[in-house]
Amino acid sequence: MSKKSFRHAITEAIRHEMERDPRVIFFGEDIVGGFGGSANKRGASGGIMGTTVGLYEQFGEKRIFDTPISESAIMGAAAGAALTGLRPIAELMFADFLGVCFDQIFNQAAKFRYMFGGNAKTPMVIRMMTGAGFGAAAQHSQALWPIFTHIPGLKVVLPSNPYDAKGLLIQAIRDDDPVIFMEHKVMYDDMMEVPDGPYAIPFGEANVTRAGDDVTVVAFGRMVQFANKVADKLAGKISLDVIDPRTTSPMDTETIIESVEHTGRLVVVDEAYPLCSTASEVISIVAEHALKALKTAPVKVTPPHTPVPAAPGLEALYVPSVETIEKAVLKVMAG
Amino acid sequence: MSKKSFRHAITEAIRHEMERDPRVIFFGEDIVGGFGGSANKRGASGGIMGTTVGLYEQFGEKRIFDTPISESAIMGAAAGAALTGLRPIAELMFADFLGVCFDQIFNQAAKFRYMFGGNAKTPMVIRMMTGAGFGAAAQHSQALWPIFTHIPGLKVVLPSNPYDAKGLLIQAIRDDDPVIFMEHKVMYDDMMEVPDGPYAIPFGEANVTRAGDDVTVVAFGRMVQFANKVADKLAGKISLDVIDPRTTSPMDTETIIESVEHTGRLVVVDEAYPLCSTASEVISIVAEHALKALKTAPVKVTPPHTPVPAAPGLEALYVPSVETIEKAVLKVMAG
Amino acid sequence: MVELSQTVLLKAYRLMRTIREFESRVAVEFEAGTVPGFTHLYLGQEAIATGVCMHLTDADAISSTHRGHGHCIAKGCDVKKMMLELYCKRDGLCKGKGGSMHIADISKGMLGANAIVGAGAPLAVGAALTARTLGTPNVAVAFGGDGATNQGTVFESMNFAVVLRLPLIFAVENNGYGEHTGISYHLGAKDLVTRSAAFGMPAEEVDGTDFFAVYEAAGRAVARARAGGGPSTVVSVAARWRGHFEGDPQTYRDLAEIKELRKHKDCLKKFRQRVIADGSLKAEQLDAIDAEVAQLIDAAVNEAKAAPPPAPEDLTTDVYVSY
Amino acid sequence: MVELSQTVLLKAYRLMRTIREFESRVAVEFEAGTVPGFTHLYLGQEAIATGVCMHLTDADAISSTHRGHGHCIAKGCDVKKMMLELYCKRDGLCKGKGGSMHIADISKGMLGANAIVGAGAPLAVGAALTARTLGTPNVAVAFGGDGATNQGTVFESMNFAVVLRLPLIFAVENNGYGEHTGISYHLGAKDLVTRSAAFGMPAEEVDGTDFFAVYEAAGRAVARARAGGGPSTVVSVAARWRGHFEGDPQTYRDLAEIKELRKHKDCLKKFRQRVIADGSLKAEQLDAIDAEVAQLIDAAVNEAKAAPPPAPEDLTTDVYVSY
Ligand SMILES: Cc1ncc(C[n+]2csc(CCOP(=O)(O)OP(=O)(O)O)c2C)c(N)n1
Ligand SMILES: Cc1ncc(C[n+]2csc(CCOP(=O)(O)OP(=O)(O)O)c2C)c(N)n1
Ligand SMILES: [Mg+2]
Ligand SMILES: [Mg+2]
Repeated sequence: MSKKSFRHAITEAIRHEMERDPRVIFFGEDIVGGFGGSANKRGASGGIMGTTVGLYEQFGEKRIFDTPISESAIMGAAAGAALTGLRPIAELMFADFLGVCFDQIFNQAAKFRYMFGGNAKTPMVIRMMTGAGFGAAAQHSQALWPIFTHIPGLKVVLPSNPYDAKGLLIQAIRDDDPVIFMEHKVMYDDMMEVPDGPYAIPFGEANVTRAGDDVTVVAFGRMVQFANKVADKLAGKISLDVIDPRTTSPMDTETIIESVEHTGRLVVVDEAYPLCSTASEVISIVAEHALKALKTAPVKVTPPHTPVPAAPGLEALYVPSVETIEKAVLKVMAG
Repeated sequence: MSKKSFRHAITEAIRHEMERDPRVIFFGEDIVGGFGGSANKRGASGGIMGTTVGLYEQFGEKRIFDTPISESAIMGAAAGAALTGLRPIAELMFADFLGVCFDQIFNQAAKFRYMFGGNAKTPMVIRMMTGAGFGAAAQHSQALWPIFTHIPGLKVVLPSNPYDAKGLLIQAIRDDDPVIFMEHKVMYDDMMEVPDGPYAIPFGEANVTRAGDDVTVVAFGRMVQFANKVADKLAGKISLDVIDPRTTSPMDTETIIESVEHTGRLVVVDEAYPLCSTASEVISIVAEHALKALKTAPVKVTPPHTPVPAAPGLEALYVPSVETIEKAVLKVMAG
Repeated sequence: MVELSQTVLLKAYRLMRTIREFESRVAVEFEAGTVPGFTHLYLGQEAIATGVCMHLTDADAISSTHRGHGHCIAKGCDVKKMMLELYCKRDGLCKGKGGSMHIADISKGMLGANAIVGAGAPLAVGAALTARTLGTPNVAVAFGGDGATNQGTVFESMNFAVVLRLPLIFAVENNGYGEHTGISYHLGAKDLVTRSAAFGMPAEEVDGTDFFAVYEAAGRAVARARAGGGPSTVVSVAARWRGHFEGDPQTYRDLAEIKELRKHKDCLKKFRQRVIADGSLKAEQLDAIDAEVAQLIDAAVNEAKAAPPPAPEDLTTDVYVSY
Repeated sequence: MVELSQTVLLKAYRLMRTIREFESRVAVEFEAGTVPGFTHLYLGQEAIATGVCMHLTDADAISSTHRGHGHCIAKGCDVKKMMLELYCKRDGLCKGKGGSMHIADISKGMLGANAIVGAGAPLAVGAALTARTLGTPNVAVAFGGDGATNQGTVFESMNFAVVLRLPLIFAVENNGYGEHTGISYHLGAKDLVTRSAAFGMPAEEVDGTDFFAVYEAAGRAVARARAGGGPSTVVSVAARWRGHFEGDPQTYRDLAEIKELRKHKDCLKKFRQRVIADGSLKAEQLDAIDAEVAQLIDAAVNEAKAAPPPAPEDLTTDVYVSY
């Protein structure tokens, strides 16, 4: 056990599983670096965000390699390899790039098992960076997990801290279904105590990060950190039950419903676009299954229905914040 | 005014607008037919579903033409043409094909206006077939409108009858924003009185297809027909207020909220996958804005979280039906 | 040209005849309304799937297309279970959930018909990657039509396979049309071979109605791949005897063309003439196969018609391994 | 070789110098932390955008890439408004909502930098389609990198443009790398010209650090397109002087390479030497431009730093024309 960054937690998860299972391979664009470069040094970079440093040296280019900029081929290669016995990890550098390869994910990998009558499995993980906060603007800052969550056949993971990142990624690699693993780009430097050995965190089990009685706050990914801050800030005045579902598919609806039955109030915090979203899904679940428990109308804290702006000032307004979450909490208390 | 099929209504809308505005062009795969064929007869087919018969003969190949099987190029060509002064209609034969061209739709066309600070417009329509009912299985039967609805910058239209199809498609072509126009494949033969001349139905204005007092039923696209049947069947016993939003983005939340405030009960019927869906969105809107009005928990009638099965028997169970809608209505009345 | 053994020749004929009979019967049954869904027949292209797949074992993988029945049969899928699947019955290859456009049998290395044009190529890249990773001598074949070659996924797969030197064969079937559109329109390049070769791999074109031509070219490509020589493309030129899908009136086509095809471009006729002429097989041997296959298909259809559909609870199973 | 007028030569030099100065200053300011977001500089490739865009009018359109500042400048975008946009200020070309990776000016025919690799090509197809439809003599240019040529969208666009005989030029910039990956690895083909030509269009390769070579090749391609001769590809070979983005430590690269580039592959140096040597321009003329440009960029940066950011209410405007 030692303090590790989110980045390092990711690397360790991949390393453990590649050590454990020779069928695990890993490929994507620039995850190794130096293929074809003038320094003639494969392994030169270890990923745009440094999440894969050292893996090439350990596992060699049969098991970890770079690819051309051809995301459909990458995702299809992962799906085809998974169908035929490997357990690939494929990197889609930014979630925003799903548009050039979505078919291989949602019509192929996600549907094989069903279309083939259960006579196939597709154990693969697609890692990708998500989220706003770096001023990377409309095509490099999106959340997009509602789109993956919408698709039957996919599992969707949103870690909110280094400990969860490691345990959930190990579970993702061991899982027999296609898993979308989404890493918030602003969190890579987050530090936390993380065990040195491998451990798996099961999917569909929410983490209650703050226990409380007055308001249920369901928050996703990076938003869990903000929700926790609000809980700490309001402690003594208003008591928040902060729920981090950790996976949006499967979603731990039970924990959410139980909490709302206890608190009677709900705030949902999500960085994704607001319409047909994970935030809407949570509110809908609660309305269907715990309507009578709701003392006041639930409140959604999400960005507006707009693309992500480039200007840092606008971006800061765009993403939910401690302030907007606190306001929502006060509103459901008052309402 | 005369009885016209949904198919014919679509053709007329395109014809009117191509007559009215020389900047309207139309292209896609096999919408004309016969390009390169041994019959040497361009205009031979008029589309896989016959929605474009006669248009080639009238407008010629500068304004309507077939393309290679290259959906990214098709959608990008439409977006680029729209940016530079045309008003293209592009056909994506089946909504299910969005996976090979989604980037051009969601990252390009949808975002230009915002990314370019309002100094651009992208007036284009993407027509596509949707829905189950033909035994076309998992990759040719999907609804997918929640995905488009999720994306800021797109407008999404789901006509439920021939009259609306014509008026909404005319509006779509005249509209200055990118519009996703989704035609349910089972409805092409539906007949209805449709005016001969052009008329536009504004977006974001729901149609109340049955007025009632006991239960609000919000239904999308083809599901409106089923909801109407249930309303007629229960008439005299339970009075349904059936709402057809007609566009899911923008969504006429006002009409929905007013109705629920009147009835106190809500059933949402949608053919799309259930998670992060239009059905969840409607329930979420009502829970946020009319919680106190709800006498009983709202009920969602959607397919299960599974791909669309091939077997006709399973497909019939998969899609919401008059029976499952009726059951939901009885449930909210009892609950 | 290599001499082929009687066993090989008889197998080739049986496969082609089985595809012919299977598809001809599906055409009849589809028109009679007994087969649900959409279906695209392989009639006229039998020699291609056969000539390619006869080089493969169950450990080799193929990815297929919307026009996949022929690939299934050639790859060794059980014909009765295939028919059950076309009828969407519970005991079909995919429990009736896949149907004609998703028929698959992973145990036979058949990774599925595919209703998305061009989607099979990346999947075959993946299967070839499995072979490379595990160090097996296996290869993968990506079947695809002339129309599909204009899909970005196919181009990406070609470059990708060359870069990684994967044991992969692009088996392109040029049947002259993608739906209602002829190749003389949809292809900007001089031809498919030149364009494929420009991606950096060997490519050749053969008569796709001549089993021997396909067999030999595919043999070269498969041998090269197994030997670590990387990917190649084999373009087989044939023609579609039917409409794009069953029910297509083919208004875009000169229908006299099809009569000519059946007369002069019938792979079975050509095969029969040649093997009888050169004395490698006797007419009676072929006739016997014809009779057996006819019976097999008839039995398959009868069984499929009588078989039970999936149970209602099957609707929600097989989405995930666990959830 | 055509003689170029003084006006043309001076314009070319000014554009290249403006790009050089703009990007060099952005590098400095980025390191100082005053520029927000990600940014990718065009240093080393100035002659390419310039050589191509000097054949274009405002009515012609270009689509660009993540490395788009050079294209903007060459296409005539206002440099001060560009700098304001890089600083994400309210009066920037895109009101500060686009930033470096989405900078655009439709009125100048600049259809936007683009943060999705390969996404610009289909958009240029669209602009060329507009020209064809309206019967104007306009052309479109799709700028794109060597890495981008492996993206399916680019291949699709090439075939599409040939099929429709569109007035389109694929201006491929081979700077040797896609991010951390060299072209000797990512390209399976012999070279980019062969592969592009195989799509059915004229293609040629030129030295992208030689303005004259680019200018002439692009001139042929543009003239062909305007005359109805359809699309073509011009591959310009240059090299990236900086990391992929600012802040990239370039561990994958021999950094001595860059020194060599600056010495021997500097398009400005080469241009200056040549025009002075052959007597077409005088050193003082060029020096004067250098001074003016330096002043312009300095003023642009100062203005940009001082300018107001977008207002909070700008967050939700410009999503739709109407909603
Ligand atoms: C991505 C995608 N685009 C379009 C279609 C519709 N479609 C189905 S088959 C087909 C033609 C395919 O032509 P080709 O590859 O030549 O195969 P063939 O039908 O001739 O066997 C088309 C356009 C599809 N299924 N998927
Ligand atoms: C679809 C997509 N894939 C990957 C990326 C990440 N990415 C940004 S630039 C780049 C390299 C592009 O290389 P090239 O086309 O040669 O352009 P250059 O950077 O050399 O100008 C990559 C992989 C992206 N932005 N979009
Ligand atoms: Mg074909
Ligand atoms: Mg490059």
